Amino acid sequence: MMPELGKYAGAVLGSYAASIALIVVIVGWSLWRAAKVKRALAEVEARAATGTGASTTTGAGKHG
Amino acid sequence: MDLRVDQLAVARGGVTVLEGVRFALPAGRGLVLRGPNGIGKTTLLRTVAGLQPAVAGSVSVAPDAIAYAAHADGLKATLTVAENLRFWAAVYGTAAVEDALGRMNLAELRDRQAANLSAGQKRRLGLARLLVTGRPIWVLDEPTVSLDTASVQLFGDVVRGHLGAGGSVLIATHIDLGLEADVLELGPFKAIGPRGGGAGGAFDAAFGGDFA
Amino acid sequence: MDLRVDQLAVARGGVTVLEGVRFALPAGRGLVLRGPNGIGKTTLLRTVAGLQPAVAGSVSVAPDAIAYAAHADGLKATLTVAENLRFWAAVYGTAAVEDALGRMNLAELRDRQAANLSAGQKRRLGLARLLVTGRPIWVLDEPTVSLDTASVQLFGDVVRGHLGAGGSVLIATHIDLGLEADVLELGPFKAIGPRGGGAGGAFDAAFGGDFA
Amino acid sequence: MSFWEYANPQKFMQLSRKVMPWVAGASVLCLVGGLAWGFFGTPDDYKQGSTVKIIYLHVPAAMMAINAWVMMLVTSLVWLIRRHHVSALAAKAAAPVGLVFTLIALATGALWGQPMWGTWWAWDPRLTSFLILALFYLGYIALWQAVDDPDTAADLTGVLCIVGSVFALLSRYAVNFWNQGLHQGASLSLDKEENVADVFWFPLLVCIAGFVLLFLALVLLRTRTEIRARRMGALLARERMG
Amino acid sequence: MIALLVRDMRLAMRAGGGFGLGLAFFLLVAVLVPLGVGPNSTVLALIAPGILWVGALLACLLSLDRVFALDFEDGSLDLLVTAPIPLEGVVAIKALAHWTVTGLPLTIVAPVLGVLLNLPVDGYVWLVVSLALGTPALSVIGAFGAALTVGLKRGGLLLSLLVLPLYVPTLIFGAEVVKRGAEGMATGTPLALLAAITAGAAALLPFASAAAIRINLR
Amino acid sequence: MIALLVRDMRLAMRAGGGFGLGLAFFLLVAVLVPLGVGPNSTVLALIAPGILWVGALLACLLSLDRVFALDFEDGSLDLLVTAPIPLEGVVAIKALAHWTVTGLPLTIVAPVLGVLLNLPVDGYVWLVVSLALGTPALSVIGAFGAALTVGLKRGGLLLSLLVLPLYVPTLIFGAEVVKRGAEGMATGTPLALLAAITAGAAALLPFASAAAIRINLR
Ligand code: HEM
Ligand SMILES: Nc1ncnc2c1ncn2[C@@H]1O[C@H](COP(=O)(O)OP(=O)(O)OP(=O)(O)O)[C@@H](O)[C@H]1O
Ligand SMILES: Nc1ncnc2c1ncn2[C@@H]1O[C@H](COP(=O)(O)OP(=O)(O)OP(=O)(O)O)[C@@H](O)[C@H]1O
Ligand SMILES: [Mg+2]
Ligand SMILES: [Mg+2]
Repeated sequence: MMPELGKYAGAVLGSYAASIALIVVIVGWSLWRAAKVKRALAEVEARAATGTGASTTTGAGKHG
Repeated sequence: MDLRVDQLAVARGGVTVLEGVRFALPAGRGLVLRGPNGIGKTTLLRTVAGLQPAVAGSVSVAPDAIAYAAHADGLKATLTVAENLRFWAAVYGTAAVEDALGRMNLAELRDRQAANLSAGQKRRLGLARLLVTGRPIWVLDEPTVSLDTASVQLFGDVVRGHLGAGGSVLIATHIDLGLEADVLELGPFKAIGPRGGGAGGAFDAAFGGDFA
Repeated sequence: MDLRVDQLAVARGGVTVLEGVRFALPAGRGLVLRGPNGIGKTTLLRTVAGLQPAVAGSVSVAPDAIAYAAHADGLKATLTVAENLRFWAAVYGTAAVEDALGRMNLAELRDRQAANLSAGQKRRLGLARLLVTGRPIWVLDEPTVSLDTASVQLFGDVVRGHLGAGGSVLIATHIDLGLEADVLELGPFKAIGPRGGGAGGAFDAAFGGDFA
Repeated sequence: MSFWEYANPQKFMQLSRKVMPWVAGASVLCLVGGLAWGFFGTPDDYKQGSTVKIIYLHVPAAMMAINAWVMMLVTSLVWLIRRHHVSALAAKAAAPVGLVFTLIALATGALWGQPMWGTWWAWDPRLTSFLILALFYLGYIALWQAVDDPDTAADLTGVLCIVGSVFALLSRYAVNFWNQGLHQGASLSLDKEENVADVFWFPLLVCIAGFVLLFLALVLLRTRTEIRARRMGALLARERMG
Repeated sequence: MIALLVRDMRLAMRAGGGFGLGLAFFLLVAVLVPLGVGPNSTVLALIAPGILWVGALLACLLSLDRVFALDFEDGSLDLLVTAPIPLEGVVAIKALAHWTVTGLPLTIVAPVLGVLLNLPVDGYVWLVVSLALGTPALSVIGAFGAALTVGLKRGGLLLSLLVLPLYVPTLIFGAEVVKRGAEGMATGTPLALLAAITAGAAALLPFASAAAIRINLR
Repeated sequence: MIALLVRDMRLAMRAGGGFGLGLAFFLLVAVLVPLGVGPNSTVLALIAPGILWVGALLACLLSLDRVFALDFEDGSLDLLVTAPIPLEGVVAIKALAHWTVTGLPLTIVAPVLGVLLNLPVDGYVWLVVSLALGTPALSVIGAFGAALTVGLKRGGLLLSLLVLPLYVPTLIFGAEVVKRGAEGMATGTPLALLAAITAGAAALLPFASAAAIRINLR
């Protein structure tokens, strides 16, 4: 199954490993931030809708 | 806990600006310094706070008793209000941050970066620092600059609270704070220089006399 | 030469702080803006001076009519008093340096470096800049900070002179300058936001509504 | 019904919600299929041996690194001219993706260079200009991060992107002038004669499609996030205002 | 406008920020590199053109954050924007002032540093010519970077990061002129390209810089 | 004291002035030098140790004026002097904070830049070791220079001029370690001297710096 890579195995496998790792990082980070921001926004929208405003919140530093 | 200033002469830029200043500030009392722009209030306060040496005379005060607040607030623009205060609280080894925020009406702004405050809000934060020092003698240079009437009132209350708790305060200001404090006019202490009969400085002692 | 502000909304840090502000300032008149710290005086004045765009409403004024003086004086510490003023005189193409020095009581300090001025002297120099602009409408943000009573008086005279010569002046201040000027309280114009029935900004036009 | 309608955040959110899963699915298919085909299903090159398999990562990543910058240039222009918020946010969303592609190209290139040229790094023009491109990406991202006000940030980064593009082109030219280099010339052209052999060519095409789709999916996802963050920032500011 | 030029130059003299700092830094690089690299004169001669140009470039970069930041901090920039001179003019003048206190003195002292680095005799003329032609571009591009970052909290870092890649073409052509000159080869092409970059940057970038300042101030 | 360290590092992060600036500048030098000098890898390998050390040194130098100047300008330094912590401690902590945001990251990324400059394989370990041992000295000496010039009008220029000669021994021994290491020679002597400089500077200079600050403030 595994192809014979010969003396270049290190370079080839290294390339695939490095690239896949970088792709996983950017995809994972994007998904994580998407989920985080979506949740935080839902919270803020809910609060805005029920009209509990400034006085109850100290969580101003949360976004971003 | 007294602050006692005797025959003090102070200089800025090598020029003696005030001389013969004397006053005593016992615990629980306030003293307001008055005088026109440029008479030397800032110079005097810096000397009292130990930031510059006196030309003549003496300042006697217990070590580590003075908290000094200058024209500049020493705020870090990128730290939040609470972080700025927490730093000073840690330096002075106190834990009065929440109390200070509450008393200077900064609780709502606690997570705002100092850069995003209005001029008056910055000044309130600068003054809140005094409360976290836990020091008995406050030396304040025009503390109410940029403050609105309500904030001046607020600050007046804070100072009264401090006096009531046995602290004392030395203030240079151009406006009326509504405090029951003694007033010292600095006009009469304006330096007249050795030629006019006033005190000379170290310079005169070493270099004085006629050079033919 | 009139300044006319209509239904103006101004924002700082992306938040609308004042809205629906309207006033007119005819030649020869003064208008004092009042309001507590943080209401948005500085923001309003910057908008009027053209330094930031309005969220809504309009500021109508002849081009190049406004001279703006902010919290910061724009002084160069290493230039002398006279050099600082001469620079601005050259920029505005006027030659009123001597006159300005005289009227702001700076003649004696003319060759002193700005770094060596006291707080109040610096402020006087900052205000002297207004006199060399030759502009008819002055927009001033807390001009009397750090000034002693005599200097406040002096400045009041200068403003009265400017009004008498057909100029006009818009001032945000917490203290009383002794001018016969109209007063505009900014409290009622505090922004309530679109939810409270106030005006939205460009943001609401683009991002308002529901996101699935 | 104009194209610009999708520049409205709400419209964009609705559309992107429907489109995104399909794009993401297709990109996974193409990437996994193309890379597997390339890795397991192609022979070694007579000259380069098994290292030729690196081409399936290196070339698509290098292409997309450049294309991402071009896309940012276009969206920045749209923002500066027509002031559509989505456009600016899409540029912001694309930059880190472009940077990652640049890093992939650099890393695979370095790993490839060791067996082929006997060195990890050589100051070859193409390599050098990629390093400079990475610096452009870093600067662009850092500028977005440094500015608090979102509209100001969008304006400033837009200006930077335009000026930067001009200088990036100039640098490319200058670097060529400076050193002739070791790197392969372009071998992917429409002229089939010059292309690599078909065995390498077809899986490579699938991989390129995979990278393009991955880029699109990531930009859609990240733009949605940016729009949400922007709305949340405004709501919070309003709360604070009372 | 002339008043602005005079003021900026006077400030630079008094504060030592421009004039001295740039020169000192340039000298510093020229002294440190032989100390670090070792005294081998063939190696030094080889790298002299490049090091001198890199030194000049760093010296420019260093003094950049003063172009607008000081005026921003003390409020002068607000006042300048509302003054009756076009902001594009202000930017151009400030870039000119920056060049006069940085690029120009650098160009003048460069031959002296060439001696320190064993630059071949034929290189001196080309060193001066290339710096004279190239450093104005450094100032103009730098002013653009400074305009982008004025008032930003990460000013210092960002500025280097933004400006560095923009400097690459100038550096390459500049160093190439000196290298070719030192080896007695023709320098026409890189010199023409250097001049073209300077001319193009000086003509167009002030508009971008003025736009950036307006955006930053609001 | 810990509060001060935390604050200084937080400020450096938020303001990007420290962390990023140093690294960006170091990277910048490593990219620019080959662009100026030319792509010849033998020449680059020869000069790599020297250039890397000079780059590290310049990156340190660059961020020095922030050590005390920012605190001086906004009045914090006055307040720190009147606070109940010894000024010597403040100085030492500030040097430590400077090293943590400048010297330490520099040391960590140095090998990557070594690749760009074709540093011979044997040199990498010695590059990291010499930087780890030597950069603390750069921070402590730099803090002394910053203390001498705080509040002076020509601060920036003076600082470079004062600090540069003080840096010379560190630079020479540091670069020597890497050069010998890269050529497979013994590195004991320069390494010991480097360590001695760091230890001596860290033990004694804070006292001199604190005295300088007291003098400058009055
Ligand atoms: C860090 C090092 C490298 C970088 C940054 C780099 C960058 C690039 C770029 C920008 C392309 C053009 C992609 C396109 O637009 O079509 C490319 C293509 C290519 N590179 Fe590299 N490269 C590097 C090292 C290498 C090495 C060491 C090799 C092999 C010896 C190599 C082999 C190729 C091949 C075969 C192509 C396809 C040629 C083409 O179709 O254009 N690269 N590389
Ligand atoms: N280098 C110098 N040479 C001569 N006089 C100087 C020098 N530096 C400052 N001065 C003067 O010293 C005096 C004292 O200044 P100081 O700041 O103490 O005044 P102040 O009473 O605090 O004034 P203000 O109310 O305006 O703050 C001022 O008149 C100032 O002009
Ligand atoms: N980034 C930000 N986000 C939210 N609010 C902000 C931001 N930056 C500033 N503000 C607020 O904007 C308001 C307007 O400030 P401004 O400086 O205009 O007040 P001001 O009326 O001039 O006050 P002062 O009398 O204290 O000078 C303040 O309440 C300030 O806290
Ligand atoms: Mg004073
Ligand atoms: Mg204000």
